Amino acid sequence: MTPLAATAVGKRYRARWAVRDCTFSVPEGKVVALVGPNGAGKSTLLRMAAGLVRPTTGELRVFGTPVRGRIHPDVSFLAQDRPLYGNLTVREMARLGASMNDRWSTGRVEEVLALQAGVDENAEIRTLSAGARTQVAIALALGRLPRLLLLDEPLSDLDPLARDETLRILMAEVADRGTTVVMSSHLLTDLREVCDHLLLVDAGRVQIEGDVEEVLARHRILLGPVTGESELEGARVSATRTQRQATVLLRDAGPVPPGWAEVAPDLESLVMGYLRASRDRRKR
Amino acid sequence: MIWATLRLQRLQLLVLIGALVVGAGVIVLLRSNMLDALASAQLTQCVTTLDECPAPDGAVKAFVTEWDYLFEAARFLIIVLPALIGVFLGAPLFAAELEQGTHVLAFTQSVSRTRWMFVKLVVALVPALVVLVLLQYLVWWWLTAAGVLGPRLNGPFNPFNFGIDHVSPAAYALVAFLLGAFLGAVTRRTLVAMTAGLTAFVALRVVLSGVASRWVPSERREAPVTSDVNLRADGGLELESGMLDAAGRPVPKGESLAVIDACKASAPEGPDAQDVFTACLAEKGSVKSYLTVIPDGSAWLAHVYDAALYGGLAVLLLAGTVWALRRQG
Amino acid sequence: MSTRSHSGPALPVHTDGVGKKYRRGWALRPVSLVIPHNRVVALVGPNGAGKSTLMGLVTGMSRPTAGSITVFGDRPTGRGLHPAVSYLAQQKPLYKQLTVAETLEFGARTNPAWDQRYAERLVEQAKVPMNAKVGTLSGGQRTRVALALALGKRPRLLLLDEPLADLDPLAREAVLRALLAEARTQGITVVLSSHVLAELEGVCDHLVLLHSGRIVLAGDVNRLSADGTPLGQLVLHHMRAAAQEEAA
Amino acid sequence: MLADVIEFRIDRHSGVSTYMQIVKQVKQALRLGLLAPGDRLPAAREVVEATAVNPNTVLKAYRELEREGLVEGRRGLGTYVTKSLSSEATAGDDAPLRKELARWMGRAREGGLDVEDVDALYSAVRDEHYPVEERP
Repeated sequence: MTPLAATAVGKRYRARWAVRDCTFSVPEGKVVALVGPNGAGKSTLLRMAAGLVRPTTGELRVFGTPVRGRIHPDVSFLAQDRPLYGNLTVREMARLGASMNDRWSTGRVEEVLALQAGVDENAEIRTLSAGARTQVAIALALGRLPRLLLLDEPLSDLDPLARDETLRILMAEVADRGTTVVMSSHLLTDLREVCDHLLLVDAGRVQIEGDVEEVLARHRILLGPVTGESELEGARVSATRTQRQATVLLRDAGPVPPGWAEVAPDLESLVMGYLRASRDRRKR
Repeated sequence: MIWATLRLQRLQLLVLIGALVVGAGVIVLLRSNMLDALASAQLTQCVTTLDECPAPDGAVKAFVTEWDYLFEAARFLIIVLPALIGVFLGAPLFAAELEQGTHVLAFTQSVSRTRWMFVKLVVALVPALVVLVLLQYLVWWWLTAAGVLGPRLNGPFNPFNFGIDHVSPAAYALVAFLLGAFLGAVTRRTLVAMTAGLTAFVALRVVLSGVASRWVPSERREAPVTSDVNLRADGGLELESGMLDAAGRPVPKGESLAVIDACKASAPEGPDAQDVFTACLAEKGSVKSYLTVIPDGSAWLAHVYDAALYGGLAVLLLAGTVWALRRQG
Repeated sequence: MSTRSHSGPALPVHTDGVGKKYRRGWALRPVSLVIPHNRVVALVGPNGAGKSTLMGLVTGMSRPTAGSITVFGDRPTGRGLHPAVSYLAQQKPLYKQLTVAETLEFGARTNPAWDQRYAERLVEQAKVPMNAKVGTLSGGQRTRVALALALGKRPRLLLLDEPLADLDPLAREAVLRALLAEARTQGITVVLSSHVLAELEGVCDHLVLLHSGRIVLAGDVNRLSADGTPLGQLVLHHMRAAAQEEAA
Repeated sequence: MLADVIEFRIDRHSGVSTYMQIVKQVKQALRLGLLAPGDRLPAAREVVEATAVNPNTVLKAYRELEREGLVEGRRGLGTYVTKSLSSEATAGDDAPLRKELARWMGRAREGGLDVEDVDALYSAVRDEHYPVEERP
């Protein structure tokens, strides 16, 4: 059963479309990187999948069930502003999670909290740093024993150690329980090792979707003289130029013309290429 | 879910319990002090009726001067409690969650939105209502002990007495609470919901005051103008009074005033002045005087209608709150 | 190096056993630290390591419990920022209802030394419209305006607390590039705190790594990673070691 | 413990995909005789704990190795090495070719060459003897 599938999903806020005609499906057991510039519609997509926002058009399905105004029992959602009750202690917050869920593993929450060095279970939530709040929120999300984990910018306010810790916890979750993870992030370097599926959105639309290795294999970065750019075959995604040299990101590139060097892109340079393209489109 | 809500409402619950303990203690103490004061001023028998009061001159007046403001304070407490429940329990109930975004946390757990909402409403409202009703009972118990020396003298239809009796305070509290909750769910701002809720509730109370008694059947008391029976409301609610002509039709007010003036002017001075006056009235067509009144025994019915009116409003507000919360994302 | 700095102009930051203690304990243990001229300094460490405390001591917003600190030879006072220092807090506080031009005007009126043309140029470079309200700008644009405001007073030391935290990768790149260009051409020392180590690579040439109020690592980046270890890996390694040491 | 036979080191800056790095490191260990038939490769969960990489990537690398006939996945037990790539020429610290190379390195170091010099020399000579076009 596909953990998450969207068919022609759109969301309009007054005059502006936050998400438009998005169609994609997330394969089971994958770790999906949801990337795109600020305002691309990543959060809206995740909130729609969590049943918090109703699509204006189209439909989202979670494990085959259409999402209609409430979260699917097998889904956990980490919201970007990490909503927690400030006047509760971490321990009480965990108890609250247990009290609000039919299926809940106190053991799992304890286990995750124990792995997080910076979180004191007796501290009140409001005294915690932003990073520690995120860690508590992740522990609570895992307490629901989800089969699909939706994470909105899970790494953004974590320090490097906590980021490493958190990614380990998430990857262990994938290894142990086969959980599907969809996470939005701006930290492309951290996504590289953990994500095997890419969902790149811009201006509310899906730009590329697919297995990371396959997507990377379809793209090439070519470096060569500015004057020879017309010789390149393939779909040009974006290019940066100095006075003499051009660096071009191509999809489905043809043979490399003489005088050009070919580099295989990594996730970061690929995404950056697409983001640049979107920025240029918007300017025009 | 229940634990969660109880934990999140802990402060409010503690304040309610504190208010109950303090309020109850004060009232019990005041009542016993009052009984002592009545006894020492030989006023104990005057509580049921002032007509056969053995107390020395001025004792009643002294007692009333000393205790009146305390009675007023007690009535005031029961009158404003519903508004306080609305402002401090109802308004922040959803507004604070929406303001801080914690509703997202609740909406992404396995409890349904509707269940979450109802549990929150019930956990916040029921203890508040219990405290209100207990305090209301204690105040009633105290004021009843003062009898006609206290505010009971004015009868159950006095707006302040009416507001603290029977199911009315509970009905007002229900509406104030749901009004706050609804406005909170709509505006998503605690402060706005508190102030708007309070304003709307006060306006509602003013506009709806006395509406319920219109539906309670009234009775007409009549007496010939010549008899010396004095028509009295006797604690009931006086709706209308005036003169009737020989056919039993009410004499229009203006006409009746003119007749009274004319008869007063023509009546001679002397011991039979009253007889001459009434005879003059009868002669000029005002045969009987009448009084339309809702008897004080029907006050309970007025309270039931009042509660039904506010109950209907509460249902509407509840539906509105459900709608507003389902809309939130 | 240190001999030359003693004879040359006063160092941007020089601390002599400076420390800060709160009731809970040392937020920054007594430390001697030098930040040389014309460097882009990465200030890294986990949450609560003492980064903000150190910045607070440099700006004079908090007073040291022990030791002394000098900023360009002067002791920071509680009365205000050193005229040669600019500080940009993490939240990038700006008035949302002001336009960009009004924001710069605000800068001109609140700073004794103000280079209006320079500030305007920085805003123009960022392609931020002058008459737009700050509240309507994107995160990246807002950061550029905040940066223009910070640079408009022509500081010689610029302190930036997590300036990139809420930006998308493109905006991060643009902000860093602009920052670096100004630091190089204007001869400004920049102290940059960040959790994102990867992006500091190739940008910072000096590193200060804090952990639990202690300096774990400080110095020239080229010297610290002489064997070619990437900065991010180096920092993570030392952080992990410090965390393990603390746990043990 | 069998899992301690090999530990993967993921270089985040190499530009080589994670799964290729794992494949290469296993092969290298097989060549050098560090892994022998019957050894169990670490479970995906163990690799995740050590390196924080995606477990799917580890499994993908193992599948690739299985496809090449080097390892075998046994349901519920783990992945086991089935074939050795080591020969007398490569395995062990006292393999003759290795000894010869070690002597050469020693001389290079004495001669004042740094790592980059050695790498450049090595790859130049390697490409001479194993032309790029002929490699699989």
